Amino acid sequence: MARRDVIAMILAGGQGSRLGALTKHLAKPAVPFGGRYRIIDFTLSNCSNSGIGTVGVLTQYQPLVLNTYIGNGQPWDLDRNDGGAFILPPYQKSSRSDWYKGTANAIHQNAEFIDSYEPKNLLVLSGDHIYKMDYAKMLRAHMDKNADATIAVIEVPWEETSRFGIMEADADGRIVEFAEKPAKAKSNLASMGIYIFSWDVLKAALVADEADEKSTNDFGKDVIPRLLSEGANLQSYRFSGYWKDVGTVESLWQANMDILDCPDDLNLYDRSWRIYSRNPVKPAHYIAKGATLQNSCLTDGCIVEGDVDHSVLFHSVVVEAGAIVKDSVLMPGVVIEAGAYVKKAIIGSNAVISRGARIGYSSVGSSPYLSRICSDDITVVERGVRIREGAEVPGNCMVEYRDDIVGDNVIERRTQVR
Amino acid sequence: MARRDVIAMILAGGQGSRLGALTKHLAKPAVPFGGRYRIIDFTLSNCSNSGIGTVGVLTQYQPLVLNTYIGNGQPWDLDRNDGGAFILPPYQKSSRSDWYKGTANAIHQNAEFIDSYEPKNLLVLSGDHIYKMDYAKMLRAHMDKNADATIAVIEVPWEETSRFGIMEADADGRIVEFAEKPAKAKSNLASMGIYIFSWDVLKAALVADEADEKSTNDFGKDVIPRLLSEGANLQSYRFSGYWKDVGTVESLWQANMDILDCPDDLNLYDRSWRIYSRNPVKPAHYIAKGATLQNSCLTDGCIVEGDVDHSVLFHSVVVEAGAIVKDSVLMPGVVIEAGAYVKKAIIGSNAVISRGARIGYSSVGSSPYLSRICSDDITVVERGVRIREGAEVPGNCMVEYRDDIVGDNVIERRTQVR
Amino acid sequence: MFIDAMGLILAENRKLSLGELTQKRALAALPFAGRYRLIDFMLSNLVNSGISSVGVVTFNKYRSLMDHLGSGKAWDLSRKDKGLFILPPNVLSDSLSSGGDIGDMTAVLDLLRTSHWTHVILSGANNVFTTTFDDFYKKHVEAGADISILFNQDGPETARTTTVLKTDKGNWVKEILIGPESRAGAKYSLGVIVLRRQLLIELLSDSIARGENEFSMDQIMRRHTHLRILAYPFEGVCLKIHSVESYFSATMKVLDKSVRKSLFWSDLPVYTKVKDEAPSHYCCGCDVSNSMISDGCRVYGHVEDSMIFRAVTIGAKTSVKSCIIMQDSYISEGCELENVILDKNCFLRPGVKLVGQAAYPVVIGKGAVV
Amino acid sequence: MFIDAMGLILAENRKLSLGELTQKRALAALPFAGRYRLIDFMLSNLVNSGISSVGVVTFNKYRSLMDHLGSGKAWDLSRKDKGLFILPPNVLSDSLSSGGDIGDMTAVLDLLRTSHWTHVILSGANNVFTTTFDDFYKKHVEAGADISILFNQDGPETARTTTVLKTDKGNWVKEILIGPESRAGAKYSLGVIVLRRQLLIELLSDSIARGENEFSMDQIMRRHTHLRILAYPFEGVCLKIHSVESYFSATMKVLDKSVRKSLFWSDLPVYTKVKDEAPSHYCCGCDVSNSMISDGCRVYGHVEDSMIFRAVTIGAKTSVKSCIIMQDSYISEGCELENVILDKNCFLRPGVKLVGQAAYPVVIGKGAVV
Repeated sequence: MARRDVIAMILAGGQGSRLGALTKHLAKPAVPFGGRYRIIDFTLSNCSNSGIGTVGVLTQYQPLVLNTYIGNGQPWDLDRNDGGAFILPPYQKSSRSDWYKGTANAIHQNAEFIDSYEPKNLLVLSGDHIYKMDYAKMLRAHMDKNADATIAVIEVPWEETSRFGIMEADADGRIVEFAEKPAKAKSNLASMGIYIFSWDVLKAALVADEADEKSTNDFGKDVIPRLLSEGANLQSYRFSGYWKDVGTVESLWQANMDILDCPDDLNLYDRSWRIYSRNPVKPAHYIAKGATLQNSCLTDGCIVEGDVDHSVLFHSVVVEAGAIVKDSVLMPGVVIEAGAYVKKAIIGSNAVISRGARIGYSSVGSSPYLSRICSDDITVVERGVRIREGAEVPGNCMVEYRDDIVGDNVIERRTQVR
Repeated sequence: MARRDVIAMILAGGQGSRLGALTKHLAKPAVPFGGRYRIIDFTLSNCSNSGIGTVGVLTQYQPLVLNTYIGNGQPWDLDRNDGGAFILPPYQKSSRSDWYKGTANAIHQNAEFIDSYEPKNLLVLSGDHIYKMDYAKMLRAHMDKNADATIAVIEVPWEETSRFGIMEADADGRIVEFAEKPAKAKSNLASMGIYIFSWDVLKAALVADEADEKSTNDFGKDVIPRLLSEGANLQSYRFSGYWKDVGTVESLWQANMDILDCPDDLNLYDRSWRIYSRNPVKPAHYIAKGATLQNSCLTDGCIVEGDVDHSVLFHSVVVEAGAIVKDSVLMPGVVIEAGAYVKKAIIGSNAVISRGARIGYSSVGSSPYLSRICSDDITVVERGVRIREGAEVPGNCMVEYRDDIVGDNVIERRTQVR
Repeated sequence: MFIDAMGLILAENRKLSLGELTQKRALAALPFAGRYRLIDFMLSNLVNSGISSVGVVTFNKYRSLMDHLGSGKAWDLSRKDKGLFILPPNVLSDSLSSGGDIGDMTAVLDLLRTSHWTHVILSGANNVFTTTFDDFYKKHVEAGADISILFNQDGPETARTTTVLKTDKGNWVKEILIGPESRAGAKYSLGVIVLRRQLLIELLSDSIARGENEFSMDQIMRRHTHLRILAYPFEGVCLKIHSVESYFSATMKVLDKSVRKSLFWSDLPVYTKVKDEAPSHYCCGCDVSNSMISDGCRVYGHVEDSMIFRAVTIGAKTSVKSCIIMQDSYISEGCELENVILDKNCFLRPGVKLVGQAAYPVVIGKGAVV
Repeated sequence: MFIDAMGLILAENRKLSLGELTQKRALAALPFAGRYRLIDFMLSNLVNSGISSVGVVTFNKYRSLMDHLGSGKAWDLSRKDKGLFILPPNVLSDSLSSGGDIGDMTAVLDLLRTSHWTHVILSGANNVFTTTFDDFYKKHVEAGADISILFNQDGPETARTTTVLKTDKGNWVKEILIGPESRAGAKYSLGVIVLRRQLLIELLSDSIARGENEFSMDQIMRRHTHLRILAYPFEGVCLKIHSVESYFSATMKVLDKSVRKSLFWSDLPVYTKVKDEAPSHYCCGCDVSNSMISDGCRVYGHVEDSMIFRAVTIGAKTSVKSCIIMQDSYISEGCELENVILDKNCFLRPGVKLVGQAAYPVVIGKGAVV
């Protein structure tokens, strides 16, 4: 792909508050996922594999981890001389300084950056979706149809249409109507939040959008309806395959479990479309005598002496002898001590579950950590806490460290997170 | 040097308002300097040549140019796997969001970033000095003396001491007194704004400094006096050689002219201590028949048909036949049209001086563009403006584009800047 | 627009010798136009066409190329799984013997077989021009040709190694002639072809099976007469380098405004290795006319109609006229040079006089002290 | 702390052969411990000591090394002017002949002469240990030795190629013995030395002048008896690889907790090339015990006391016991393997049975289909 055909901008600014403690210290796209990835790896790898060499990552909330993670872009082959990966936070201009408002405002504030690459088209992506997609094909469709904007759509079950932006398209795929989270949908084609705009068209639309005081400066709510009402050529691009927004605890857990089923349309072993990531160099994992492992994913540096069933283990996880881990996600460096029991949980990095503690032991039970963010009996433990010996945490808990945990019977103390 | 010995933080946040139009669109460290560099190249190259592999650049004002310029750090050999060059703007934390206040606050806000590299020492640098210095030697001195902080100092003329932070040191180099811009100095050793701190010591001092409501959170004004009053082991490190703060129009012009004298202690031809930079790939420059060149610097892509004397030409500058350029700095892409006359001027990128125009033709004259920022008959032209045919601009002018230039008899219009 | 192709550059050409200039370096590594090497132009053309995977085929002079190309970073070809592949001879496991030409071809075949691109753009490195292959590629695909080949009608002075294409009116190639006598209105191949990767694999395998040890697409195409070969005209400026004389005259042509413009001032950058030299310094008393001068030079003397590479010193009271002075050379005071090609890193003592003719320039080898 | 030294790694060792395992690859490129190659350990030791410039000396099997090392990025040695230098044989301009050993040495000399480091840390690549050279270097400088050499007292079983140091009480070397019979309390050289760059240049030049064609520091040190040679003890775990048997037993030792800890879980990372494999998948019905398994594997069967490299498939109802299975190998259903070394990219058909002995493991060469 020639350099000026398209550059990509990834919206990674959301606070991800529906992930609770998991996004307390990092932006949602930086949340670990699937054993050796972070969520944004999928979008970045899609860009790289699609031949897109310039990628801006728009972020303003807790960008530190994301910033150091993306670094020079090398793991995704995005360490380019003319282009590459850029973290784009808000900044002070000579006249004013603003944090990003809506998604469209974030792009607008970076118009000068985009202009400096003189792209014909702009690909706008979300940083918190799990999927594999060839954007080059979508761009080809966009150009073949001479579109002003092309929106990727996916069929969703009719009963879920009210959760999405729904497109109605004519026989040629041209979008004739758009409804954001409609009560009664006319179509079951949902926007995936993946847009290709002709940059000139978008730039003009953003200027108009900024001038509109009533606008919330959002692509789905404001910019797309505006273009549609102006009669712009908006095309839909049908995608079929695995695609998941991992914005909630439940969807994040479910997407991790999906990995264990090795779905054909999210094949991580396919060498022609690798999902890249940046990982510390650790030795091969070690499985001790007496350990059992069933239907689980492991990565480098793990040490397993206990029983692991239907779980995803990130690098450097330790499961001691006699510990039992089921239906869980253990992020990097988690230690499950001897005799502990962990079920249907997402355990944050470097957390320690002490001897004999039980996490998610039951779907009912009382706990000060019960949380509305958690559902379906999933329990979340914040990174870097040590759970007390013998502590019991039922399902649907969000175990978060507070400054005052004196006398707490679940959290013992904070561990060091690197 | 081992990775954890030291990491560097470059303070590049200043608005550089004393450079007027030159910093309207970019941060001061990104201002072009010396024919093929930007100001920050000297500090970045010093880091790289000193063996320092992790460099944070603290910036919040117009970081776009700086951000794309530094990119993956490759030109300075700072595209490292574990470390490298990072642009560090302010960001939103989960509880609060602040722009940087003083220099010390900028470091404080990035303590987590620094901690993630676990450095023993922190090198704090300024992004707007022109000099060549081996920080490894300074670090060695710092460690040999078991110092809490080491401050690089340089002898300045006694009559200029009131412009600097002045150190008084004992016979062993230990600092016994510090005075910020003293009316009557006890020493002529000025702080160069280059500090090595033991990171543990600095971290504690920053916490105390943040707690102090009266503090301006500045290294020179607050942190160093605090450490001194607490009896910390502060050492001075003597530097001798070329060193210039290019914070004003006059000093920037002078430093460019200094380059033409090829000073021994700022030898740009020394291959053992190269000053690196990122430059577009342009062909060799072309000197036409009939051109004259005297005591001048040229870089790639220039085309000279006229007369150039004692001037610094950046890449892709065009001097047409019959044009005369004297004692001037022409930034990238400047065009001096036939018959134009330019003297003692700094012309911003892509500006065009039309036929017959005269810039700096006289040290007296009236002009709406006369500016207090300019002195010593130096004239500055903002990047990307086209000066009218035959226009006359006397010395000490700052020719800046305003939105309303109808009827202006100096600026014709804006050109495109890439 | 979307070129589904990889590039393959033949860095050496045994039919062409530039004497001392190519004795220790591949033809593709020959310095040209102040700061480039010949291969920079073809590499940039490929990269500017959106191609991200390029193999460079060498025989035995690969050191100079490896030094220049490195990891391919300067051309943005330093990639994880694709990027730049330098294909030096296959030295077999326990012996240093053989290697040789069939070795070269098998390395090329390995690369071709493990690639996933549909097409290959195959080229030499001795023609200098700046373009993208978008239209060429598009026309090839649309016309349904087996092979398409770039040509122009600007013939070189000597005909020995020239490939001439005889075509019908639709530019379909009917005959391929090598070094013919009659050349009125001839279509000269620029040695750049596009074809399906699979077809190239077949043609190469066939050549290997026949025991051929040379990589000559001309020969291959002449044998396979059933192939539909399309000639595609190249309209821009193209400098052809096949001898010391043509190298010298091509360099002098670069000083011409229209040639400079066509090669360097289009929208397409010509990439090359960055050297981080300081700006060039024109000292008091220097006198320069109609010359191109690269970074890092110090000029005290007189330079006229010349091409000066990086980090060259031209001493005071020295006259350099119609010369090519390569990187890192030092010319002392009081020298007189005319029609000279000075290779890299030469040192001329004070007062040296060297005068050649335009058709027979004096060539001084790399590192010489005169 | 501040090590003013460059590294030099001898990637091949003609005295050591591991049969088929090193037939087409340099000893330094031998896969080890699941995801590494031998050279990774020494490279990481140098990099972790703060050294930013390393030359790797090869004779003729440089392809495998070049593929693995690339631009040196994985070890953060991809630098502009320094970084990683692979020194393949100097193939001379117009002939493929010779090159050979003296060629190697001249390439090394060129590198040494253009470097600016005061010292050189010179090493082989057949010993596996994790350390920094800070103390070793410091002691060398403080003691004012001409050469310092690392040793331990853990002797290899076979003595043929072993270098034994006879020292005085101050650890000053009095005699260097190669493969002696009597070895009680012997100090075995680990083949890692530090010396001034200038001294190395002198010693090498001297060897070349004598027409020697081998790079043997042992020999050189024995000749120059006036040199003050200091022996410095290495205290940590060191695995020595000099035969197929010792390679096999060293691998089995890695499964031991204390060895794993010493090699991999200190503060010092062991760097290697990143492959971007997916996580390993342990399927229902698998059964794994006392084994190390790398990324990208799919395990359906039984694995015991084994070392499994990246992207290996272990089929259902297959038993793998005390084996080394290298990258990309596929073991079908119902196989039985014991004491086997399977090189890269092998394919085992269903039901294959291969059984060796610990002292005589079965070795299946790269890419075999069994």
